[in-house]
Amino acid sequence: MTDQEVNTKMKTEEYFVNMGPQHPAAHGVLRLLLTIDGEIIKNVEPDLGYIHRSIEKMCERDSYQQIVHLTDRMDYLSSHINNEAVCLTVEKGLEIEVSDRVKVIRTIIGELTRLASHQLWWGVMGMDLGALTTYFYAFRDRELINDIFEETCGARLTMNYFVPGGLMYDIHPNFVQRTKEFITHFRTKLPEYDRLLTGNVIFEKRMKGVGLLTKEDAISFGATGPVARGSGFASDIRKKDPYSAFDRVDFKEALFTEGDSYARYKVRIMEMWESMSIIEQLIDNIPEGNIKEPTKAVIKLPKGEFYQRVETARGELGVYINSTGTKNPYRVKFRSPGFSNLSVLNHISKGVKIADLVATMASFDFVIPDIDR
Amino acid sequence: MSYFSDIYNGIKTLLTGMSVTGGYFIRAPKGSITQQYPNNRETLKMLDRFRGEVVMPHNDNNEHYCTGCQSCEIACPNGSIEIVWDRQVDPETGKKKKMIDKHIYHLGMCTMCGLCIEACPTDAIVWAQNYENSVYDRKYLTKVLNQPGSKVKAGIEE
Amino acid sequence: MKNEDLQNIINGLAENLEFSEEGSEFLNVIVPKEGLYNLCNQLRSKSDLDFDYAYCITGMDWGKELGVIYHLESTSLKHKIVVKVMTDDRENPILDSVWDIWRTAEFHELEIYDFFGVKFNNHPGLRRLFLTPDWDGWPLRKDYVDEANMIVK
Amino acid sequence: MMNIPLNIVRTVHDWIFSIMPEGLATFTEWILIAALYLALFAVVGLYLVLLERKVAAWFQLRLGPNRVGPWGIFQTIADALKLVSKEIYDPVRVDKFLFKFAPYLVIVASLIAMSVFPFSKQFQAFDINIGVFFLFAVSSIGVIGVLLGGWASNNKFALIGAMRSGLQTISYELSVGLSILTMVLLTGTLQLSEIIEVQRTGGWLILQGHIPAIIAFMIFMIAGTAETNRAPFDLVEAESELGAGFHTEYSGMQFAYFFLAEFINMFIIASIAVVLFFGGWLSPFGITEGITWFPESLWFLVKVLLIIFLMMWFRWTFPRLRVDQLLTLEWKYLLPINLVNLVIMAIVIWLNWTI
Repeated sequence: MTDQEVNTKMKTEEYFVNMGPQHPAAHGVLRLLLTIDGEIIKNVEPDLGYIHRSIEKMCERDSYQQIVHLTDRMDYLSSHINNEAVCLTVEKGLEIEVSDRVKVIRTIIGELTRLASHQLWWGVMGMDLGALTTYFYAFRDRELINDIFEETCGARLTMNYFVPGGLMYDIHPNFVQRTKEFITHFRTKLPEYDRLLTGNVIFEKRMKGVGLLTKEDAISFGATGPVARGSGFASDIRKKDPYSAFDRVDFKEALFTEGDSYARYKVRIMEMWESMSIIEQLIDNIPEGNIKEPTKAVIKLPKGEFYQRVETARGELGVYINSTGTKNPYRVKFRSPGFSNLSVLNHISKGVKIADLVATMASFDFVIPDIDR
Repeated sequence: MSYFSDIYNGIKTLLTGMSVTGGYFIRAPKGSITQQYPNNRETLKMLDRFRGEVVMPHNDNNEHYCTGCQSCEIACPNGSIEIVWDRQVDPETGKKKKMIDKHIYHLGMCTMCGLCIEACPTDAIVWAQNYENSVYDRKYLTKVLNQPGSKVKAGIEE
Repeated sequence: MKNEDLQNIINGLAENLEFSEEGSEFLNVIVPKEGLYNLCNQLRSKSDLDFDYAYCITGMDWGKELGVIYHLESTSLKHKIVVKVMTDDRENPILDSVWDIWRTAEFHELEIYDFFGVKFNNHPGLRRLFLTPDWDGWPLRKDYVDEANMIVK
Repeated sequence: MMNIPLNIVRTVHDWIFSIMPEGLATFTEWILIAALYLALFAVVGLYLVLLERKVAAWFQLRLGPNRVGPWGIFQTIADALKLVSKEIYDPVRVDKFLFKFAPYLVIVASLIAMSVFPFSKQFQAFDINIGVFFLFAVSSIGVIGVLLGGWASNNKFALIGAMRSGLQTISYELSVGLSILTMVLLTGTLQLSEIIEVQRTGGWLILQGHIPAIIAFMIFMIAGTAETNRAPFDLVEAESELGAGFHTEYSGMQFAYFFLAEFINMFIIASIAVVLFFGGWLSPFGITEGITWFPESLWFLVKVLLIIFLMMWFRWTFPRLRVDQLLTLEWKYLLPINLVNLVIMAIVIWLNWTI
């Protein structure tokens, strides 16, 4: 037989596999239609909508105060930051300047949210790669943040603490002390994360050189957050377009240029260190001031279009509000980070193995309600 | 040569990882972070601001503070609150005034956003720190918050 | 770059452009739908504009017209504009796809097709991304009615 | 049997032979021994599951099962009862015969392997003179069951898992075999009881001061973990990639067979390690040598549990390897090292060194 005959006789057959909507690595109800040749992935086609609640349509019927609580349910791991995004947009429309106290508190709570989100991601990342123990270590530390949130806002996941004009109520008297205790605790635990997973030879081999994304592709695909910063795209809104109190703190933007899963991993680990440093800079002198700027009971935004971007734990969240001057927005669009990041997946996972796809997805840190909205 | 240094580094990092988990294993007896949930019901105390469910506090004379202004009903994003009200003659002043008949709260639809409690001008509804809200039939999730026979405390609306 | 300078440069790129800054923090460029692809291509490729990052693509129903709003940014030159395109045809709205200019448009256009029914020329696989293939109607349009599932306040 | 119950066993033996003709008596004795091993199998399997859950919990800052019985010691028995009472369900388009046959193949293979172990001096069902060879042959039958189960399930995830299993076993059999061979060079016999006798005089093989023996032990542990399809080599199940791998479609007792077989296999690998490297039922430094009433099988059990604990420690610490890295590890690292190790061992024996 010639080589060609062998090739035609040994032809392998591609087949479809439904990964999801119920799959342990999908982190929710993401359905990926995989075209596989053996273990090699030929094509990834996401099918969304399994948790689509049409939040954008619901916003068109709600008042501006009511929109805020819907955003909790988008990216539930950064609900505070989502709330902040809507509040900032509405404040931009009303031309309200919130007090320094509100800005600082929003920043601290936002960074705590980012820490909590990255902790959960770290635990789940280990679990996706088969190291189940990381999950519990991460949750141990995340619970402390959730306790801080619960003490101040009364909820652990769907906070709805920020309202247009400020905060719903003042922080709890214990807030400052507990936050400091948490930072002291976590500064000793984060090196342990590194010892358990980061340096591990199996982990490095699984992550390095997997899921390569170039900087040009990252920009063109609109990838943001740690995904983009792992590829060298300086996309941090906190630096680019500072909101709340980010213009008065000193922090480094986590930026790596390798573009593989390991770079994305390192970006998040570095962001955890930076978040802790931001909180430490602010926590000691929270200025006094109004908790809530007076707004009318029925907020009516002037006619026009308002756009605000914030940096959630997953990337850039944009809120676009088109107002016609009534008490309801005419159109609300949430530019969610997960949706754009998901579009990269097919591009970078052609020709890799199933296990690599799982590792790449873990390094992307998808939250499916954020993609579906 | 990198072949052997790879093996050496590999084994070293694996042992580092094992030392972390091994350390927790040794300290296991007192290191547990989980709660023994139904057993610790007695000691489990929710934080003051915990959003469990909306309740309407009544004082000893079976009086509440709700004037029936419907601010909460308007503020609620999901229609979890319905107020059935009526204009009745106030026995003291003899004037007609708005009084609630039923303050209906659908716990099954509530998203615990807290907007109703923020909106209430008289603090008639507050959060309860109740964390065991499951029932066997969803009809039990629809609650009437004002107690039967209760009336609004005099002088609240001023 | 200031908005006036941007307006001057962009004005030379295509015909029948409308500019406005009313009620918005960005420079708004309204382009007729025939010139959309050409304009976007030049916005992306001209070195003094270099809009390489489409950070938000929004489908829009203005009541009479359907359209798309592109929020564009240049990561190197740090300026932003908003490009709007609209079509009067509500029965069979067709616009040009810009997915080969900004790859992120591929998914965002799928979303817009799914919720507004705007079809995109040259899109590599227009399908219903969120909703089931047999879904009737375009939910985010203002005239969409679904009495069973929509609660109108 | 253990030293004290040994008398009882002899009494039973004599009694059976006194009331029955010889052929029937032998047959009855076989049945009794089989029943005994089955019981042992169930107890070992169930309590290893419990141990795994407890150990995992302690690694993970949890408490582990603690509801059924004191410290949860009846938890796995309750689980087994639940699994027994569940419907044995086979999906519509499976290959019915193979689907039902596969779990038995897996569990029988593990069961046969258990018969040759010398739990103590007299507690050994089948002292064959090619014991190591027999073990080695039998323990790789199990993978056929896994392959059949995955194939017959008519599920793509199960098929991928089963194929990975075949690949993994074929590769790692080599390393297991070669590291065992290294030790056989040192003992000069294939019979398991003889291997232990050698260690009675010379000390445990791993403590005799041969560096190749230590290397062989490390390789055996890695390859043995891979043989049992446990993390970090659990590509066959790989719950974050394949759902549950080859046993995705199984339920009830059929699933329990696969599940128990994993733990029994772990017990077998640990037992081989104990026999070959740690002197089997011999006490450390002969501290209980003179005590006649001391149950020697206790030492065997303690050593086996320690090795099993090591394997659990691996499982709850390391991430999973990718399939090509699994092969790289075997063919580029373990196999060459193993071959060189074998040659060094041969030279060591030839020149009668102790390094």
